[in-house]
Amino acid sequence: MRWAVVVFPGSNCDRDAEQAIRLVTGDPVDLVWHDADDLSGYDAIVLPGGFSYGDYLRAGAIARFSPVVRAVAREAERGKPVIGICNGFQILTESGLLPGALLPNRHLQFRCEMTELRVETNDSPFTRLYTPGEVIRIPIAHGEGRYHAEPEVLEELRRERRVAFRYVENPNGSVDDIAGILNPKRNVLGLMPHPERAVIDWMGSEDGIRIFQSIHAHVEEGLSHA
Amino acid sequence: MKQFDVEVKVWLKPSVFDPQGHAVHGALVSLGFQGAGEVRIGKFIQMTLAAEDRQAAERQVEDMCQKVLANPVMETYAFEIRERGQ
Amino acid sequence: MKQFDVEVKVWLKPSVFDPQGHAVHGALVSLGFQGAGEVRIGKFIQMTLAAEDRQAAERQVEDMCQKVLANPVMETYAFEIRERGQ
Amino acid sequence: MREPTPEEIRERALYRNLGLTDEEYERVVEKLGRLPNYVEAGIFGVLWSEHCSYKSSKVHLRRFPTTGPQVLQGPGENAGVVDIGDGFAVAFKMESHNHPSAVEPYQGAATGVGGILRDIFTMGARPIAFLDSLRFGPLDDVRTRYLFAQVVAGIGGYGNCVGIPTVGGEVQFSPTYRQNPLVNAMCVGILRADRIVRGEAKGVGNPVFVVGARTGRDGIHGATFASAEDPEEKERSAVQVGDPFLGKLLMEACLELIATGAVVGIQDMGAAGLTSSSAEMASRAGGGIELVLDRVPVRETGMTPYEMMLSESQERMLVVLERGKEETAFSIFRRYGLEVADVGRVTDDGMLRLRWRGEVVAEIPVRALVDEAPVYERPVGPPVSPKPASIPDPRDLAGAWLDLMRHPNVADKSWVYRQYDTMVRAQTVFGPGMDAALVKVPDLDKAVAMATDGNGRYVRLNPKKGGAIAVAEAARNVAAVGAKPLAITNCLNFGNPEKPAVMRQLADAIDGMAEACRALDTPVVSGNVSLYNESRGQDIDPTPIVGCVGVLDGIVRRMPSVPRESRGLKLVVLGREDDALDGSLYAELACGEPVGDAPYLDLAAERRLHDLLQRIAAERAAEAVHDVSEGGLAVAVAEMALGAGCGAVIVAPDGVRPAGWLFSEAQGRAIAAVLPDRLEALLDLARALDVPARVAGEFTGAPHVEVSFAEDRVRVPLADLAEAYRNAIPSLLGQDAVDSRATL
Ligand SMILES: Nc1ncnc2c1ncn2[C@@H]1O[C@H](COP(=O)(O)OP(=O)(O)O)[C@@H](O)[C@H]1O
Ligand SMILES: [Mg+2]
Repeated sequence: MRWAVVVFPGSNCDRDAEQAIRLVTGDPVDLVWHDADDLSGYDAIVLPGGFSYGDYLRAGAIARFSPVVRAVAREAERGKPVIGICNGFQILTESGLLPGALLPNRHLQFRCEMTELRVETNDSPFTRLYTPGEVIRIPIAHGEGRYHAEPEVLEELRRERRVAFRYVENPNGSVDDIAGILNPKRNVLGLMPHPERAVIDWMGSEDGIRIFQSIHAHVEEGLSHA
Repeated sequence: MKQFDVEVKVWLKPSVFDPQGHAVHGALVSLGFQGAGEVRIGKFIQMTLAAEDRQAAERQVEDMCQKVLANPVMETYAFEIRERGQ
Repeated sequence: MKQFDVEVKVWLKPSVFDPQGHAVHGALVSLGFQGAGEVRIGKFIQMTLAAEDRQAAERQVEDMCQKVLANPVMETYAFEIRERGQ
Repeated sequence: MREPTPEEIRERALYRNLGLTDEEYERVVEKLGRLPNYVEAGIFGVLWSEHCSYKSSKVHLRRFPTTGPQVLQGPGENAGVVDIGDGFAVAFKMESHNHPSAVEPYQGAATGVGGILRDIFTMGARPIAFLDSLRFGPLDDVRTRYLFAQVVAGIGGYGNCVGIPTVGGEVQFSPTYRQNPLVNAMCVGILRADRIVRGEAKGVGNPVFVVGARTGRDGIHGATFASAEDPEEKERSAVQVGDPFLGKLLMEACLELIATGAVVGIQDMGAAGLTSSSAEMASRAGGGIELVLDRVPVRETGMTPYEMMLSESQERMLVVLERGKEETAFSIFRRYGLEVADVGRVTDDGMLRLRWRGEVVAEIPVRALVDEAPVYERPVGPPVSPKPASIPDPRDLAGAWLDLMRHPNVADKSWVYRQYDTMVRAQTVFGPGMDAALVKVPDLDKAVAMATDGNGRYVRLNPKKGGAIAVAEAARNVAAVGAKPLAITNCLNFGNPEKPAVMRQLADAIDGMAEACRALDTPVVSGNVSLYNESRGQDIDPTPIVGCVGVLDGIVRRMPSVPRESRGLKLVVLGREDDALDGSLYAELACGEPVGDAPYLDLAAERRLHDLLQRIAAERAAEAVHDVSEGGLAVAVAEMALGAGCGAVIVAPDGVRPAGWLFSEAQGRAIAAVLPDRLEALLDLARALDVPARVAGEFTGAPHVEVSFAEDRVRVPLADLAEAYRNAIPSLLGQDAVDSRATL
């Protein structure tokens, strides 16, 4: 399989994601510039962390107009796994591929620290190698990570078990402790914490590995069935 | 083409918690401004715009707000347009 | 005590560079809003205020702007005050 | 508005407003052989300023050792470069942004970070880390809390956005910095040892480009034009605003361009913008440069040559390209959406020549501007000899211990660094919280270690020893994580150099630092001087800050400051056992002001300790090592115990004064936590390297830390230590009135 890591002007975890994927899966990874309008050659797409367009106005507000976001939407529609990490999650909500919005942290500060997450579902291409209820350690680094959605949307997320991860201790005021959510087809995941920063012992946690392994297993299975 | 001065205000919907407003309210009260009630903080955007006429300008600004300047999931907006030299 | 609705606009002094406005301008133009000129982004603050009378309210808001709402090193401000129910 | 004529400048002494003294002005006239016009006088004014010319410190800086087999580039370039083996090198430098941060703390700190970042990537190095060294007044003051919160937010605001982790630094609080906070930022980058790029305008006829942000009127000194009646003056602001987004694009584009080999020379437009970048680049190449100012992209209308030359608008670079490679550069800059303008040529006539509207508006020999800038041997006052002090014992040892733990200099700094992205780039092995930071070199089993240190109290009490301690402590922190200290950068923050007493502090501190650099084999490869840190005639305590960089070969050899599994580990004191309280924080708290000499220092013993610490790491002879610094052994042990979440018992040697043994800040010491079955190995190493080592105690399961003396015992619950240490800074900051402006 082949991965695309999309690079927006101001992305800064693009190479981190690339390194992590290579390390964990050994798969080929391309860094794809934001003006690309065709991602059909890729099996999985990563929107990495960073400050696209400086996060000016609102995080992700400008990036979502990049040509590549239309291409991402197309591949998502076709069922390919798309994961938005941190700024990538913000771009996914701004562009409507995921519901809700990410607002400035309740305490108004940027926060970078290790957090504990509860895996809420393993019914997704991203979480199949975790056990539901399992607590994992993945760091966060964001200033605008407070997930917000209207009550009907939240109700739907809960009903359809589309909350993928919850914070054990809420670091930013997210509604319902939400750290990551899935789209209705479960092939688009947005999450604020950074799994690419938890893939080797000296990083202090290796719990992010299984996200990339899960995607890899999911895609390879699909490819061998096809 | 006519020149317009545009002012856009964007603020959070009432249902969305505004921690900035909350913090500023606390600050004001602790500084002795006892009368300060709820504070909400939004954005104030100034822009110049060249457009055919007032109607075209309004249409464009409306469009900008919908697409870029505000996020309807959590925000509302209002704007004023003034023609230059009038 | 009377109740007032206060709206404060705070913006960067003209000589101060506004990277945010600059980036938003670029985005607007690339989205096809060719007529958009300089964009400046400031703050818009809404507040309720209880004060003796209009004059007291004005004095207090002026004071708030100086102390908390604006940063006089880089910003200027303007405000409007409306009495409730009028 | 009309610019003054050359004659008016002379007759009305307008050059004084431009920063030139009467003598300096006469010297300009002599060098030019005529009267300078307004632009020329302005250019001399900024380039001959203390900030750009180092005219007061230069004669003293020459005493720093700057060479060694590891040094690939010493002082004089945008940053120093040191070999770390396997074909790689690190570029690093520290810079102050004290005055801008005092005026507008968020932007002052942010632009400081942006500026030092550009100094690193212009060397062709990819930035891998920031460190920040901060000084403020006590936090009981609302303005100080505002400055502190905003500076931290500004550092994070810039660093987080450009995607370089902030992995270390320090913050200290003392009344001496109340009116004059210090904000020193350090950046470290990595490059191939054979690919160093220099800031030289070489190759006659090569084109010169301005890249990045447009030039505005930001930061122009010229109080000259400012008439008080001018209504626009109110709307003017000297504050420069950073644009980290643009800074990030500029970094990526420049690194990409440098990799093509098209760049002849490149320099950031820092202080004095276009003026210093063009003159310094021409000077390094021994040639000249000609600029056509009409082609400089401007942000505002009606800008004059004077304004363009002196503007300090951020995020701009001056680039000299090899002729014929223009298209390569343009296509890279276009892709990043960056503006680029061809503004001139490299010449061979040794002149800085500016054209505007078809006329030559300035023509100055580059040598006169840079190489022949004034150098002052300012009067140096008599040496001060430290006064012996009598320092009282505390009534309650446990209480004194807790007071130190909650002193903001000692207390947990995570309130600060959790606002920094410490892990972006995914190479951070040790972030803040350890003795030194460790950042991995991508694709190699190697990491760069870095730490900053400096203590104004020590330098005030004994400038020479204090200066040496700054170097020793920074290098010790690097050695404590197992790395080999290689070289240092520094920022010399001092008061008014026109006062002989201040010059004495500067001269002596430099001597002390130089001596330590020699003893520890860590030459100075870059640095920065910030003078006139004074307010209402009151100078700050002399505060040299040292940033040390080292290398660790083999990630498995990394030595943490806190063990993972602590129960049963032995605690070994490495280095001299001391009970003198000279210069200690305890003494300052007990006496109300810094007293006595600076703490004990023996550079030869220090060197042996550093060697030992590296050996301990290499042979895994300990599970953790923590250096002893402010607050003494008591604080060091408590920090390890808190980090491990585990109590400890310690026995002091016979015959020591308890408060002295607990709180002495004697240098050259560390505590090791050792597995019982590795104890002999560790003691053997210490013996072999002639470092005193004593097994002083162990981690226990008990919920307290206990120290026993011959006739006394002190026991403090872990919970109390934790409360004092962890809540001190957050509780002082709280939800503050003016703080909340930081949130707007
Ligand atoms: N301003 C800061 N920025 C980043 N890290 C900091 C800052 N201040 C302190 N730290 C980190 O906190 C830890 C403790 O700092 P300090 O008390 O100065 O350590 P030491 O006494 O060992 O030199 C170090 O790891 C340091 O890097
Ligand atoms: Mg330190």
